[in-house]
Amino acid sequence: MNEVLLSQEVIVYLLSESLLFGLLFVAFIITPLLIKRWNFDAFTQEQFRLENRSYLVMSIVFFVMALKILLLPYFVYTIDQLSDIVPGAMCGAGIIKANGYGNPLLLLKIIILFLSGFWMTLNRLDLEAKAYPYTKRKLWFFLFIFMLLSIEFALDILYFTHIQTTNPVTCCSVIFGQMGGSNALFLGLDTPMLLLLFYLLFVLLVLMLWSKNSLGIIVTSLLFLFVAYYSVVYFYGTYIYELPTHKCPFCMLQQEYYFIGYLVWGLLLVGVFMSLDYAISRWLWKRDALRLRNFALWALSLFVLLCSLFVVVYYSKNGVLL
Amino acid sequence: MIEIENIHKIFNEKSSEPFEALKSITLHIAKNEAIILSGVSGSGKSTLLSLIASLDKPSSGKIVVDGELISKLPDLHASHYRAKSIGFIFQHFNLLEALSVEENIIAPLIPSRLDIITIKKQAQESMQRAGIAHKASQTIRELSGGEKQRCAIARALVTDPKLIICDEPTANLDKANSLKFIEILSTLKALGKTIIVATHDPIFDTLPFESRLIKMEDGRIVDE
Amino acid sequence: MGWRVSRELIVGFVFLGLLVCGLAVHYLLYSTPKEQNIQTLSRLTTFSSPSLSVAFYEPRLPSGNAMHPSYPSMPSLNKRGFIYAQ
Amino acid sequence: MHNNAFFHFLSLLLFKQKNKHIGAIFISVIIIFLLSSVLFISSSLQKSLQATLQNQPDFTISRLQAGRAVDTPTEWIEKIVQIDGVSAVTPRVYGRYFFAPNENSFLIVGVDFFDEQSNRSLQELMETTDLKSFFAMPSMLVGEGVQKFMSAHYYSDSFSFKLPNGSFKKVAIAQQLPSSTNLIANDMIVMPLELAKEIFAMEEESITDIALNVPNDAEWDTIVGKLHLLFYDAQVIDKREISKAYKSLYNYKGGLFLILYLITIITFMLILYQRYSMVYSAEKKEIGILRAIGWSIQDILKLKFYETLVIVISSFILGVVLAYIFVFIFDAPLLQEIFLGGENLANSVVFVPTIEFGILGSLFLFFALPFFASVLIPVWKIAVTPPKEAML
Repeated sequence: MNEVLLSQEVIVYLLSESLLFGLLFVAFIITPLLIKRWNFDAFTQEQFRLENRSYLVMSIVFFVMALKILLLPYFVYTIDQLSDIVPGAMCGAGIIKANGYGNPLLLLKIIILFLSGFWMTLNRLDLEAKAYPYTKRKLWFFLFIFMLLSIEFALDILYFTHIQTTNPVTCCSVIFGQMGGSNALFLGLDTPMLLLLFYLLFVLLVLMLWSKNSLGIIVTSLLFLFVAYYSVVYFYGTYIYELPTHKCPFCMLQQEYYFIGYLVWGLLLVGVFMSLDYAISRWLWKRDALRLRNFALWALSLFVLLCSLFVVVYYSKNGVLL
Repeated sequence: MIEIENIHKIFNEKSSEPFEALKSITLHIAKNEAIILSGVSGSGKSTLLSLIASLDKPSSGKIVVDGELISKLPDLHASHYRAKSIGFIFQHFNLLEALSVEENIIAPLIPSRLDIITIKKQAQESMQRAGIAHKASQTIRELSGGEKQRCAIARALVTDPKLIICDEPTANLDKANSLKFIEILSTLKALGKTIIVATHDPIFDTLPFESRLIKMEDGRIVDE
Repeated sequence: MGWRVSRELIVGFVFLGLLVCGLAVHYLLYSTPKEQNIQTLSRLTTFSSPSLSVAFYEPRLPSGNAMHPSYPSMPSLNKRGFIYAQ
Repeated sequence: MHNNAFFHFLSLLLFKQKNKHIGAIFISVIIIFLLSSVLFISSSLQKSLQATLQNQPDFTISRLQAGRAVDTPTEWIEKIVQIDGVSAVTPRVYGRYFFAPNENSFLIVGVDFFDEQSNRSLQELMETTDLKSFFAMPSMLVGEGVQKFMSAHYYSDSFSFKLPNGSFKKVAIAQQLPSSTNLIANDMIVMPLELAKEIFAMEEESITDIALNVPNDAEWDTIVGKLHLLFYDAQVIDKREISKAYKSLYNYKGGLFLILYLITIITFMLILYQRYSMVYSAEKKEIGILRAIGWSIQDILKLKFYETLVIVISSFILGVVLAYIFVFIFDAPLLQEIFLGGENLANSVVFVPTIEFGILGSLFLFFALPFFASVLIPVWKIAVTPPKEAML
């Protein structure tokens, strides 16, 4: 048996994923009947049973989503732990690239979290309305998410069974380093331009959130997510590591850096998710969830502040920039 | 205030022996009216009450309370309706036995998201009105039948509902307590509440307040 | 009154909190001193091999009596080497 | 706080009906306790071993002949010293001494006590005995397991080693090593280098292996290459290899335990499912009443969710704290046998307190997720109780 599959974290992770998938499967089995027979105007016993069952689907999705939020950092932690077993890896960056399934899996996980967040919003609207107006839509949406979740589950298994402990993987300095002009930034940007873009987009996003422009929020927050990722990896990260050549999104998740990476990436993802959720519920369902917006503003501002703080602290300690 | 149009309620629809508990009931109840539903057990009184309180849903027909159609409401709204507009007094009191009087009385207010101080204040007022305030911290198990009844009344009144529904309220009470109960009902009537009582207790034949007697038999209204 | 029971919950959580605090204090106070001697010894010997029943990276001695009584080709019962990775 | 009243009510229900939950809490605490004891032990042992590695040389080099390690000639030392970037080249002598009657063995480690640093370390270890009498005659320091074994065989203050040529060498037992070092020193005997050579009957010009440091990490691979070029029959052991071996040693073991626990956890889930289906069906009337007085399905779901959360968190904390006390205060009686084994010399280890948040997080997931998953369907069933139940 593969050594990877015997490490504690992988066992716990795969067990959790399988349990959640089992529950989702229960929800999946009852959904087609719900969609087919749903008729809110009917007074039959069957309709009442279906209404109750829709609460089961809701409970399961809610539970799974809450756990998936916990499991995302745990997944990152797991691959980080695996870097001890796999030769050549210093952090999660090498492990996630150990085979072709890693990066799509991580991306899919984030997408699923975002989608299930939107599902919860839709669900709340459905329950609060007078005649369950969105139930069918919400169930179709669930089927779609379930499809993604099945792919995710398959990828999970494929990913962990295909990590070789014999083949060395590359270290983060190779994957993200810019030596000899390799791994250049997108669009040929240089660091000052990237930073300018980062702050400009942040200001733009805040303005969009203030002016409640739904489409603007969606576009800018996605752009911001993209640019912020690069800025953290190629600029702010070097201040976290206090080393100009250390460019890696994973090392900051380790204990040496006080697990600060979980906070950095967490704030970014939460902030972007909240803005997207706010914009979508405003655009599609005509709801103005101010709490959501304020939360998004807080999270994003904290994220930008935290990143900038690393630079400021480094400068005030050493008197130079990297 | 309450308009009931052509209500049917069938139990065990799909089975070989469906049972029609209510057959084409139509009834209009005005605000501040007191209705006494009488009839032998099995005549459909309780079913009618549960439909008005939205505890159950009719098989067909319409119930409108204060302009709102309540015969088919999603759960969240049905619950809001029950919490806000209905004070229900059950035949067996239906209190949470493990909790104290006060704790039982605050129960309907919990989903309302009020803070605990407001809730306690309302519960105190309600207990005083029902005359059970002196037993506030006692567990339900330690109470006598009459005290349980008063606790149930206090719970029904705590949300200040417009409509008080009682299902065989005096079935488990002695004569003295029953008379006291009727006294409380008359003060509630004076406060402007609408009252519906399902009973076959003859004590309700002579009431100190104006009331409308409705007789039910075999799922139909036979006499008004 | 009703608060009394709520207080029980608070007491319960305070109790659990105290347990956790006690644990934290013990952890902070005792984790380093206990380690000291072992560090000194390993500095002295420049040698680090866990003194478990099976010497870890040293070659195992093929000794005659360590055989399974009924299946000579199987590892012996009193060896716990199967638990450790090789 | 908006939900103040809600939590108040939650605590009321929980405490007035605590008997319903005691069974589930009891099983949970036991499972958490066992699991976290095992994980505490393995992570503590691992951490202690990793810590001792800090004092170890970066490389050890020894001679191989026909795949077996043989004595290394001392002339290698001079050659190694000449390589740039290499420091602290020291000869080491160690080996197993087999005590014939019982097939038991001791690990004899020879130490060069004339070295200043090892002299200081020796002083730290020897609190009671004075150094002069230690050097006056052939003496040794013995681990606790060795001490016990020797006194069981009536060697209370000295031991006679049987040399390969048939003669005996009497060595005084100067002192027992502190029992807190048992993890590495239980079967260890520390004695002067020359004495160890004499007992093993090694030639004057040979040693067991050579330890060396390479301060610059980036040079490591080059140095290994150079060593192999210098000596064709050399085996070079890298400190990183040992470190990795230690990690997989207990990780593997924890994994095996976890597979055993998988079976336990499935049983646990079945028990919980049964138990809560029963508990909740007894609550049907109660929930019906709550529904009748205006609680929505979501309110009931929320109530039950938090109820479960309180149970999960409190049993988790209880189990972990109990395990901590068991392992780090009482040094895990019974359980440590499984980890150490008693094949050679009986060992009892002092565990250094170690808390790894990653492991606690794993444990929490491993326990909380099945718990929630198995009560989810019973909770849903009770939450959709029709309010009409109150009328019956």
